[in-house]
Amino acid sequence: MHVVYGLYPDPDSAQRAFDALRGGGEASGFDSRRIAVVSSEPFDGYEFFKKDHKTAIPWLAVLGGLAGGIAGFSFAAYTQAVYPIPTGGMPIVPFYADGVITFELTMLGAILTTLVMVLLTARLPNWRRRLYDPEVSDGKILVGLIDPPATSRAAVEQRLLEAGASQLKEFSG
Amino acid sequence: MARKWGMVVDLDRCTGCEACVVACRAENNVPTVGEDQAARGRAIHWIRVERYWEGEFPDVRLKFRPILCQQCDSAPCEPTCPTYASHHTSEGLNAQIYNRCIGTRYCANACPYSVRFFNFYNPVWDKPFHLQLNPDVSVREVGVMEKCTFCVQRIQAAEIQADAEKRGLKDGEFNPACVQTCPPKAMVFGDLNDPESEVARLARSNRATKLLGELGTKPNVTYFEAESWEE
Amino acid sequence: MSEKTIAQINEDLLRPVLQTTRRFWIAMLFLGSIVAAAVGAFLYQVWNGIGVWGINRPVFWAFDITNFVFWIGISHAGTLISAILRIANATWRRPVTRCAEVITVFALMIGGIFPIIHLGRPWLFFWMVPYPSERQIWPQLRSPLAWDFFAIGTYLSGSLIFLSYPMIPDLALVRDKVTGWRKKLYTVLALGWRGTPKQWHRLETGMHIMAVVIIPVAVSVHTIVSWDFAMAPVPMWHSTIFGPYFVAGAIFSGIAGLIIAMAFLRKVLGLEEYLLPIHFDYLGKLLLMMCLIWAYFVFSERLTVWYGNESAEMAVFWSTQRGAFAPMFWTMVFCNFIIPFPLLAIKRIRNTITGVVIASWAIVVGMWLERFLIIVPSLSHKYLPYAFGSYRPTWVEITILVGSNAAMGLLYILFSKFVPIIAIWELKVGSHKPVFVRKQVTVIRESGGTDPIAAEPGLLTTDI
Amino acid sequence: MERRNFLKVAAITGATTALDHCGHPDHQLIRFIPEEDLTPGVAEWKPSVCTMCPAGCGLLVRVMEGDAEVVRNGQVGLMRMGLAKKLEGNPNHPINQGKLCPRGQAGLQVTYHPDRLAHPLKRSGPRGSGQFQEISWGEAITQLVGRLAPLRSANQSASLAFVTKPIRGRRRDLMEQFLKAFGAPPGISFEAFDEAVLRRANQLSFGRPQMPTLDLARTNYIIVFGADFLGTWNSPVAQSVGYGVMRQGRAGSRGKFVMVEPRMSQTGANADEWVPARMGAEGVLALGLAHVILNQKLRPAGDMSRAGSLIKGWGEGLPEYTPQAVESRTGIPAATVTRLAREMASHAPAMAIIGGPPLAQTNGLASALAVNALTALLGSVEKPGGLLFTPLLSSSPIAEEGSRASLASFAQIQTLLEKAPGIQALLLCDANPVFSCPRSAGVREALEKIPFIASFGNFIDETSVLADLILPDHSSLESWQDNVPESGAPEGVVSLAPPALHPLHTTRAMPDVLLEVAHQLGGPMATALPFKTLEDMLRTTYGGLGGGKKHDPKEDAAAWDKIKADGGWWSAQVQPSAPLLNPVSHPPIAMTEPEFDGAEVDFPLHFLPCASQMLLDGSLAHLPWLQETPDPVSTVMWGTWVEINPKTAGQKGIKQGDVVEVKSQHGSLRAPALISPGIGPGTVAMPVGQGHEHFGRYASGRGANPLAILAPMIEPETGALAWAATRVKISRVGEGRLALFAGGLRAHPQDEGQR
Repeated sequence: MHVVYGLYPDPDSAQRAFDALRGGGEASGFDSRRIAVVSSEPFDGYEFFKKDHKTAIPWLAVLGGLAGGIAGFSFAAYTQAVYPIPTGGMPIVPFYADGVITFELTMLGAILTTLVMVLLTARLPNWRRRLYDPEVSDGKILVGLIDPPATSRAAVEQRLLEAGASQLKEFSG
Repeated sequence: MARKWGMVVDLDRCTGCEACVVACRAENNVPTVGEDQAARGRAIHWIRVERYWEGEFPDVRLKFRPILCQQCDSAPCEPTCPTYASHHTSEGLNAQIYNRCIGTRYCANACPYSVRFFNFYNPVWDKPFHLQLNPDVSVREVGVMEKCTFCVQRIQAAEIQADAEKRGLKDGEFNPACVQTCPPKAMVFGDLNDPESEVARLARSNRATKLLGELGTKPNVTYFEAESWEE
Repeated sequence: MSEKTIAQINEDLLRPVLQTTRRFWIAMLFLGSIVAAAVGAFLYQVWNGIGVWGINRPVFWAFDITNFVFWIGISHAGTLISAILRIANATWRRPVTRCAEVITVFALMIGGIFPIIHLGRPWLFFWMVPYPSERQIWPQLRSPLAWDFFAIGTYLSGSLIFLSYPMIPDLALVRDKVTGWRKKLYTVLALGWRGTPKQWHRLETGMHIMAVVIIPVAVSVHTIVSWDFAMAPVPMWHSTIFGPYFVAGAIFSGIAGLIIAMAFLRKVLGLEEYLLPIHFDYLGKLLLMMCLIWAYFVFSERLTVWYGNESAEMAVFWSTQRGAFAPMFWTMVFCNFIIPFPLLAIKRIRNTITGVVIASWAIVVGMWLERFLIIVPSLSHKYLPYAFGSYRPTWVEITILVGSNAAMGLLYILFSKFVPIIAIWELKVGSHKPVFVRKQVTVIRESGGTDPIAAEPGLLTTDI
Repeated sequence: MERRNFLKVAAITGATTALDHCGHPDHQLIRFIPEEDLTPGVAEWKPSVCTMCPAGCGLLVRVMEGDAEVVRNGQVGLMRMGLAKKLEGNPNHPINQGKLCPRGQAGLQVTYHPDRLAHPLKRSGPRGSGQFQEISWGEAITQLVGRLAPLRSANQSASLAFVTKPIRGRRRDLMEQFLKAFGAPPGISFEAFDEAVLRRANQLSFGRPQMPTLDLARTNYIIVFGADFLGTWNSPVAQSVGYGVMRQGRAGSRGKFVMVEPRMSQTGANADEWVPARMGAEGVLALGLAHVILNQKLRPAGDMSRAGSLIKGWGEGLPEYTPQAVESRTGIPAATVTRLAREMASHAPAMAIIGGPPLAQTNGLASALAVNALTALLGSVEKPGGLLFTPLLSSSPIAEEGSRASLASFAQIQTLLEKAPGIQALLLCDANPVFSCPRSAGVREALEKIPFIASFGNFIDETSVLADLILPDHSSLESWQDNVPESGAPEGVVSLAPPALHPLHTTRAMPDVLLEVAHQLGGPMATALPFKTLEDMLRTTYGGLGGGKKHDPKEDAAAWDKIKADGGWWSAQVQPSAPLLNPVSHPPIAMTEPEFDGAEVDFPLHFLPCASQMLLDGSLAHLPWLQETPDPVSTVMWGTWVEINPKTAGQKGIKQGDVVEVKSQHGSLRAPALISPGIGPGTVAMPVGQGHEHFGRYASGRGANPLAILAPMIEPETGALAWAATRVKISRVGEGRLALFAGGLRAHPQDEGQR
């Protein structure tokens, strides 16, 4: 993968760069999936940050919760039922008591599902070298184009510079 | 029908002599803890004779009440134990599996009768006292809870004997140590599920009361309150 | 505030992580030795038997379970508070959340240790864990102690995740700022975080779900702790009010603990410009509310018991009102209500950090007493007066109590040494959002010119 | 606890038999050939006789096989032998009917006591230092003979004295025959709480110098003056069994029990009515009751019984004992006196018995005679539901027994002390006068002067620590036992049993040692005591019992085996061997006021030492089971206490557990205070039993001994120690500690708050 990118001091310039890459002007624009953005904080409210926000994680969490709950109850009830110990007339499988276990495992299920799903979808952990620039951590916002076509290379670079990048950098790997 | 062991204690007969207390100690390898520990409230008596004062001198009365594990049907101690060390047997006893006990002491807190005792240290028998230890009863280690068993070792011995002789148990064929020794015969032990047994007969009497019965523990020990003299 | 540039924020908040002072080592040594002493005391107890404690028949629980309940209570500071604030999207929470969540995790760890060390045979604690044992040992799931195991397990794992999620970007930040072995360490810890919109978005979604889930868990945890008592037919334990009563008490002591921790960090790490009086003011308001709720619960509990006039319960009741435990009881009322209420109710005092911190200290002490007074008087006055007893702690129990507090300090300082104790990225977000600043100004208007906040630098000069 | 114990217990825990210790030296020990063959794991129940008190209850000993560390001819090793696991009452025995008291239950601990003497000892340090060295039995007996022979040759045989705890039956007779043959005066039977006064009174009133048997099972009304008959007095187990029947054993007729005593005892706690009379005034109350009955003709006054005739003014209807007079002398309301008199007269069979404190007064005999007269008036002597007298078998000469019995321990000890300078040799058997006599009597000082003291006891106590030679006896379970109980059953009884166990230690039965000594002394002694062992002696005495009239050896052998198997012999056919003794003529006695030592102004409080339910008179203080069993009334464990009325305590500023000093004219002691509503403001009570200097690890240096500070007051006619006739004063010393088992005092806790 090859990326040409600029570092922008503030969200507005980053937005300009994003718009510039997406199109307008004479050259046809690029699909937002080909535009790379890296920032040191979330910029909700800026369009360049609105990429891939669709996710089913909340629903998965609910499913995970249900699974955990069912597991919890059957775990408690089953072990009590298969090895019944005399209780002097009290229920062998106590509904309310097992309810406590059920509740806790429901929540645990939801929590763990969320954890796993988030990490998976956010591609974490992943220690391989990928598009990043240490200056990001000083507040700079990275906006760049993935695999710029040789034909319009110059135009892309110019637009990025116009948007307000001090200089352009390249990343390949 | 499975047996259900129970006891009736007639407080009108009880003289508070505490023969039961020593007999229990002798039968069940209950350790002595010494003065210092006793003063710290760590003495172990599976059965004790409670005494309560009423009135002031000279119009003063003193009441005795032997208290041992009430072997409750719905025993508060049982569900509290996280390891099933305290559990219910098929013959209605609140049993304690010493080897399973990890010493949360929760059961002792839950017991309204305070009849569960804890080994705060390892018990010691100065030689040769250990020669007297009853081989039918295991000695309890530090950190485990112990309690009255209705002399379950005697129950089992009698049952095995009866089975070997292909017969049922006779009522009063055997007794726990406390009942066996009680001089005024204040205690009666037997199978509550056998309507013919003396204990079952007495438990039906109109003198029968349960200690702290209002807590819903359904004790299998029944008390006959002391009576007063009328001409 | 946002007149501070990103670079400044980085610099201020990374300082504690990057440079190690002599004060740090002294604190480590001091707290470390206390913790070591406590561990020693515990080993002494294991070797000799739990008889080296002051517990006896009938008072089978005392300091051990008091500490357990107390620390679990403290743990309700963090995750619960920060979750609520996240959902309410109270932006002033930003500098507060992490120090709060850290308290939760460590308090839970410390609290969770007590049920183990209080065992008569601690080396067998794992018998409470459901695992396939060839000896067919299996936990009794009707036992509230087994519930504790599940509840605390869930809450601890939840809180750990809740704490470590939002740490990732900051770890990445540290990664970029350090060199050498630290570089390697933080590279691993940062999990290769970059900061793409997707990662940011998933992070925030995750946090929202977690916030929703963790709140009922937190509530359930302390409810179940209260059920350790409420499930046993012991005078004044067997009560339906215990669940909410304990949860309220937990949050109460939790916030107090959080305030103390924040004040401590503010001084020690020089975070005066990040942990502002306004934060103490808001938390103070929360604390005030909890103070009233707590008083309400205590009153209604006592009133119902007194009205019920059930003989066994009255024995406990009177022992706390005018009996052996009365001095402790009234000290508790003093610490939990009479001192903090005015301090927190009077705005002028609430707005001084000192005032709020004094109230918090009183509350932490008072709440420990409250737990003790729930456990010991009841156990020493059970149904049969013949079996009444009393309790006096030994040096072993006291050492372990002190040690648990030292352990908290130790872990807290260590944490702030390795991770920025204030969520840097959240702060940066805040520094752009004018909302935050407007709030400030309104506060200033309400409180008038003489308001101490007005005197605070960096506030009047905010860009609107 | 140090590691060794940890291992030990860990091992015990795992093992079924308590004896395989991992890594314990036991494993290096050699194993002896067993002396008996037992089936492993199977319990055998062997008969025996309880010797914890003289009541003579029958025992069954649960014997199971186990490994014991023993010494056999100088070699330490492991022996698989029968070990006693549990004691239970012998169900067929007429005295205890299968039941046992706490002290009897604890009898086991005597045999396996760590401080029990395992072999003969001779003194190696200065007297009383407690330094002894082990010697062989041969040497021990040679030494004893070596000391005794010269006395006879120098016909100083009268200078031999023998002091024992009260023992009955053949052991006793053997001892007496030994002394007679030797030419020494009869032995001294010593106990702290002896019943000489009552025996004397019964001899005078009923012609029976014997403790009474109470037919509680059939009585409808019993008034008890001081006698702790459900705890420690007379034959407690037999009496408790009867009491149970009196309470609930008979449909519809629940007997009434009235207790007259100054301090609430365990027995008093069971009374339907508790009457605290002034100390020493019990006799007056009895006569007051008699007055009402006589004057209101509630009983056929016709027969002027011997018992009555002993009381001055009985014939005239006791004019001085009107209820009002009684009220002023006893503190009991006149109305109560009248009511009680009516009740007991109208609820025949009714009886009055006396024992304990009332007899321990200077007017004790008079009080006893008064109560006897009352019982006689109620017509309950030797009648169902009244006082019975156990027929004593001809084999034990009642006259001798009786006359001896009514000699008071204290009187005998005092005569001994007077003669002490002349005494050359003293033999001891489990008697502990140094502990049990007031310090003012100077027993220890006197004994120390005696040139030679030998003790047969199997523990070192305050008296035997003075011994030069110790020849430890078997424990009661290890030797032949016989006892002809003086009371407790309506029928004639012999408790008799062979050894239930093989000896654990290198000990020998005292009777066998005496016989051996007699043989070695030779001459008339050998002929007077022809038997080889106690067993021979028992067999010749009891062998015939239950056999046919004409002594056919086979029948006798069978009968003997039966006796050994049953643990004794008893039969309702046995008639009182000696008929009522010819009345001992005695002038009528006037009920005198009791005298007390110490002026009321300086010593305002009566001092009441009382027998301890667990430790009795202190002779059982060495048993940890009894030490740790809470006293039924005070619930104190492992200690002494001073029982004080809340009022008195309040005046002195004494709180529960504070150490108080109790001071009499003859000494002082310190003990923690127990505030009790069960005692009057004018009295303080203390349990006897603690305060041992030498009595094994569990008793030594524990608590205080109230007997030590008593005044040497005596009941003049019998010379019995009036142990309840001392006045004291108390003062607070400082903080103290009581090991109480009970938390609360009263049943309803809510009161405490609402006051």
